[in-house]
Amino acid sequence: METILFNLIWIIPLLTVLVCVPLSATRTGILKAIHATSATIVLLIVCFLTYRVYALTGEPANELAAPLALRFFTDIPWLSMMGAHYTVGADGLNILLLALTAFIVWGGVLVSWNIKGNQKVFFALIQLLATSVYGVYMSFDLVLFFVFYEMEALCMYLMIACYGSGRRDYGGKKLTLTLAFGSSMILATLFGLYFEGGVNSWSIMELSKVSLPMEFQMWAFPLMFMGFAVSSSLFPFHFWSPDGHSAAPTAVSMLAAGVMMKMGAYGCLRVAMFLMPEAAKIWLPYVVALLIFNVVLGPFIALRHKDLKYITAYSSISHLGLIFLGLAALTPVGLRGASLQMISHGFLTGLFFATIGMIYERTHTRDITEMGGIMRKMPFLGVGFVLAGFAGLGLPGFSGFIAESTIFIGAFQQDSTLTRIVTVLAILSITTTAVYILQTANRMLHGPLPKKYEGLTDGCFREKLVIVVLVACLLFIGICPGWIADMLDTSIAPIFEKISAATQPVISGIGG
Amino acid sequence: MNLMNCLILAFLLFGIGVWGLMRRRHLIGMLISIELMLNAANINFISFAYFSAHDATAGALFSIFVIAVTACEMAIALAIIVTMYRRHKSLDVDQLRDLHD
Amino acid sequence: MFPNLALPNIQLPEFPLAFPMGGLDIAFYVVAAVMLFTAICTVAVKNILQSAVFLIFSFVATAILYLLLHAEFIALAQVMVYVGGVVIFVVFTILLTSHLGEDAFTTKIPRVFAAFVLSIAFVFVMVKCILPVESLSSGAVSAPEGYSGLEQFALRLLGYGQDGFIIPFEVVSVLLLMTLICAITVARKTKDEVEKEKAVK
Amino acid sequence: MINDVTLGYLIFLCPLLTFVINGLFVGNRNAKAAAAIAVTLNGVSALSAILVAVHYFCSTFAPQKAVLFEYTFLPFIDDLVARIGMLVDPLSVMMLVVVTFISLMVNIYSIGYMREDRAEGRFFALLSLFSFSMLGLVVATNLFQMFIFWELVGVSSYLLIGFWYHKPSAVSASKQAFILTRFADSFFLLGIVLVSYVVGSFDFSAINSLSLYPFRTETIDLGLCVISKANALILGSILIFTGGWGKSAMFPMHIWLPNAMEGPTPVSSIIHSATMVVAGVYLVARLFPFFAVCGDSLTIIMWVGAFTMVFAAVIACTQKDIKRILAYSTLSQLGYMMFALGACKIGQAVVTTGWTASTFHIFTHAFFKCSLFLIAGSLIHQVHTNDLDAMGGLRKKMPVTYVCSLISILAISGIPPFSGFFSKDEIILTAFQAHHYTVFALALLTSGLTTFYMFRLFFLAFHGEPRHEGVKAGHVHEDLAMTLPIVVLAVPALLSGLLGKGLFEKFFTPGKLHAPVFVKLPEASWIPFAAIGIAVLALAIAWFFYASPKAKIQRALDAENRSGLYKVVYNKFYFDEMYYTVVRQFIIGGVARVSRAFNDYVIEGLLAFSVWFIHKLGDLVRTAQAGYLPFYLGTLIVGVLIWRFFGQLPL
Repeated sequence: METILFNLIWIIPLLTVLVCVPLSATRTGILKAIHATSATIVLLIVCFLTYRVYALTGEPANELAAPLALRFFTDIPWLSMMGAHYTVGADGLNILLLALTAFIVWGGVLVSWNIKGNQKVFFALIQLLATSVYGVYMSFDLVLFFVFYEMEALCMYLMIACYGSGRRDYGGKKLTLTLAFGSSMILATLFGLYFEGGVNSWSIMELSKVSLPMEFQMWAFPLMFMGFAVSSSLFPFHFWSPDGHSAAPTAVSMLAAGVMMKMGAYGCLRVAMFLMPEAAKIWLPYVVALLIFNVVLGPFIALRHKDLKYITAYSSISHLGLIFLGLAALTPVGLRGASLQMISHGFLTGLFFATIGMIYERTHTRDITEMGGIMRKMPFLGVGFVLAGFAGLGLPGFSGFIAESTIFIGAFQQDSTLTRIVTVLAILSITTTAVYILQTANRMLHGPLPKKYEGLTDGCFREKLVIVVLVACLLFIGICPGWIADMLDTSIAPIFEKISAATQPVISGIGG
Repeated sequence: MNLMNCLILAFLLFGIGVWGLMRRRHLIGMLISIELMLNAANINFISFAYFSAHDATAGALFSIFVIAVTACEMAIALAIIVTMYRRHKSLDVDQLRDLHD
Repeated sequence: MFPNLALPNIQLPEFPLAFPMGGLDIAFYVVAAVMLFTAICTVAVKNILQSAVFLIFSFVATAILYLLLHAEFIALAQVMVYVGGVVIFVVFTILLTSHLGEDAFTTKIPRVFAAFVLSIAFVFVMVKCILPVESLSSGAVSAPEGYSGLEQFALRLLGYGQDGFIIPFEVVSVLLLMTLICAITVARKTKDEVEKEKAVK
Repeated sequence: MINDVTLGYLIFLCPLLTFVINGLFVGNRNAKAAAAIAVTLNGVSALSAILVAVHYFCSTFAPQKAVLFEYTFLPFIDDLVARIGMLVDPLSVMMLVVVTFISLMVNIYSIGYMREDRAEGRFFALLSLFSFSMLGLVVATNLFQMFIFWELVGVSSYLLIGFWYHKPSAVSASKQAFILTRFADSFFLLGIVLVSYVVGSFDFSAINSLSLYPFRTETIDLGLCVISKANALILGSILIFTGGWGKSAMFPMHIWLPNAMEGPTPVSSIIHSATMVVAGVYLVARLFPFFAVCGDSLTIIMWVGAFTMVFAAVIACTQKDIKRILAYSTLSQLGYMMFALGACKIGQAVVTTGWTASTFHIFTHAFFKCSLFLIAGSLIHQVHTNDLDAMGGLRKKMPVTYVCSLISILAISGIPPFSGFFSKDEIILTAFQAHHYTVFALALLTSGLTTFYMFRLFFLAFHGEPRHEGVKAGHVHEDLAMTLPIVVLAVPALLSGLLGKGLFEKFFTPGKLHAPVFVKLPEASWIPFAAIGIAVLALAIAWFFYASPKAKIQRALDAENRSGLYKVVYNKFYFDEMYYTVVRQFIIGGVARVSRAFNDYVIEGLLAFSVWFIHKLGDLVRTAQAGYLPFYLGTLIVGVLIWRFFGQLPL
């Protein structure tokens, strides 16, 4: 029963699109009702399944899925001539990411209520995007994984190019082409994995049992890691994200920054580091050097920008840099911190882009120098933005603090020189984050109110609901992080076991 | 006079045709070069028919067909050339190439 | 003092071409020389009209070569179709489009040279490929007398047995008809052009 | 049912509940209900705190530590577990009482002060969040919990200082306060990460019972250098102190505190007395055994404190804004507390008298400083300006306030038997006994300066002729809700020194020190008399300049026609300007601009280059596909040739 529900997660959005096909594009009321209902249903299913995974923690999982402890495991032969299967399952890590996706998709559907253009196609694309993201997080077969991974970039391009604002053509192209560049690197290594693995299987579990030759790993790991890192905007492949986000409509920004950018980091952890742990140990201490840009310079760049979406995009870049810091630490705490940051940053940036979209809908500008004092006219949206900002600068009580401190502590356990330097810089750069977030909030929300904004209204019930739910998620993770840490720890344990079993000892115990 | 002589002659003729096709910029000039090359092919047909074929008549007949098809090709090509000239006032291959994009 | 340079023992291949022994051979070489010379002139001269004229000579020489090969009917067809039809056609077209001038078509020396080198290399390679084939230089004639006579042609072209060519023949005739129609359609002035010309006048 | 643990929960949860109820539900809809909830719940909290304190100090258990409750918050590895708990020892119990009591007083006061404000509900909510955060900080059982609440204190101060967000000056002051403390906090966090890595635990019990000996031989790679773990711990202690450095607004990170006066006066009052700024001192006091082991950092602490003490006192002598004078006086008093902690180091030995004196001063200072700010708020409420120019002659109009302020000012000046005398005297004594004679002299000097500027304020505000139209016309009255807390606070301002001295000397020791403590302290019974003498002298000077019949008030208040030195001091040594220069020119205009230029030109440039390159490559291939017949033919031939020579063409 639960397995069927689990598979429904990606089927329901697809069915919704099909149901809406015969409806006329002018009947937007019914269309939106159907889409909102379907998003809510998926959200409820995912929440229920997340609870089930939490409740099942520690119980024996399906033996077919060893070494991973997967729940709701489904394995059906699919493309038999190339050994690809339809393999899906859930462990603590991906069910939480699925929950994050469900929340963001739900919020995305609600915030794009008044989107201009063909609403029928827009909502259909959102559902397709949701399908692909769910699929990426669910699948444990590399072919399935890659199919969903590619589908997502395509939907993203259509949505940005057709419904975006500003330089939408440029932004959409930049985003899609850069992601396609990353995908090509991934595809090359996927084939390498298949043939080097030699078990006629694309399953992550099967491939993890094979020990891949070192020569292969040495070139394949950086290629695959960078390929995934492109979509998580690791320096020097971060350039697509500011332009892409600023051109995208609100819901797409939310999905892109909140969910899609995590897919890269998820792939790095789940595929690259899990399947090629030896190379990971050799390469990752050098990858850390790239983070100096992401984590240290990213906030400074955000400081110089005036466009809200650019600021948020650069803040995303710096926050995603922290994910990689956690991954590169190669310690259980660091990996857990990275996963926590994926989830936390998803909610946080979703909230950020949601409030920005709502404010933009009213002010018709995203330039913070033109705004001011709108806190008085829209206290609710203003508070939502400030809370998102506080979560972003790592205020205790919100999930950002939990994730960041876990990453810092985890990364400090790694005893390599470069990692230490970057960790120290990352800790010190929390000030810069505070500077740009406060500067933005102050310019936009505080101070005297310009005349032209006298007639602004506060958020309606629908918008308030989105903000409240996202803030509640942030607070929930921030105040009781223990359960989420448990879930993540159990699902990270096999990955870390594989890494620590790899030949070179990198980890030093704490306290010497 | 043997088959080898004829073949070498045909190759030389064909080579001259190739040279002309590459060096000409005039469309009609290029057509003329193509004619030369077809002619070389025809020589091959006849000489093989004469010297070594089992069915000599068939080889010779083929050259008749080649001549016929060549005539057709020339007719169409020249018609196109006339139209092109009328539209673009040019028969320069380089210029026409620039025109089409 | 100097190292002994061991010269490679090069064995020159036996030259397989028939030397001019009899009158037929002499005639062949003369015809070939004329044909090649006129062909080169066709390609090399600047004036396109001259080029067409040289083409006529080249075709005529080819026809003579056909005669040497006992293919009288084909030689006739060659002269009639090529010299009488195609080249005249070409000349007409040249005259129709004549006022373009010659300077417009001058090609740069490197291009001419590159084309020359490429074609030489091509011919060299092809010739080098067939030279070792000894059966090509036997000189024995296998064709029966009158193999390309009218009678033979008529029987084969219109025969619809196992070795009849009736179907290709009919196809070619249809092709000729289509060519006729196509040529007219393509070269015909469109309405717009007619109006344009009227407007110009 | 009602035991210490339940009371402990009550202390915590009442302010949190106030925040939640007022912030989410009552809010701005019903200001009276919000105020009632805030006062009631904070009253419950204060009452519980006092009950816990009485019970604790009256029991035989007293000077020991106890953990009332503790929850696992986030486990990392092994012993590295973040917990949320409630630690009870003399220091935290004292702070609980101070924080809840002051918070209650400020809440009551705010009923009157914020009566006309539109967002009263929000104010009460944030005020309670502030005291909740501070309570969480003082009862922290480990560094991680302390950091959590430390940050919450920072953010609630940000929200409160910028409470009037339509005022640009308030907004920028709140931003400055948050950013500067955040800057210090980043070092604090680094210190926490470093120390917890070396020690393997966040718990104060583990960190405070540390000895450096086991760490002498092991080394740690800090990226730029490899040092022994013992040195890493010393570095960590300095980094942790940096957090307190910023939070307690020590020089040169002091500038946010005077600027924070842009917030409503009750906020200033609570920041200066009980919540925000003492957190830094509290941090050092809490980790004192650790600092004592890492002896070198104590020296830094002492000098930072001593310098701030004198520096702020000098500036305070020239200011005209009544709240700024008080702000600089707070800085100066914090300097006292900080250097008292640092001055415990004598050579390699560490004594604990300074620790006792410092915590004692936190205690007494909280009452009289809170009272002083509330009085300032009352004055401002009457004359609608912060400026001393507009005050004067308020003695007769506000007699109760006058008496209370006299008590508080005598307390801060260190005149016996008022509370400040006892704590300050002990601090000065510590400096002398620890052979830090320079600091001792500075402390005496500052004591005189304190008396001078406080009485300057007192005389200019209350004595002389009224300089404000409203005061002249008699539109001045004393509000009950605002006067009541002042009167209530005057009692501890008067008595807390006398009564507290015994308590502190009996119970207040920082815990087991690993450093050698056996030192013979020199006798110095003359010091109190010297301090009193200096204070009285300063009082007389202040009286002569500002209150005597010959005093030229106008001349004293004139800021324009002054000597250069005075102007430098009046402009606070131009530190605000320096801060803005650094932030605007160096950070935003320099580093940020360079990073953006790097991104926009180098990275985007490389991207543009690769795009251009691929386009050109495309053009190249396109030429081959452009219907250029000779090229096709040539390529064909070349292909055949290549095939012939390198491939397997069967020819």
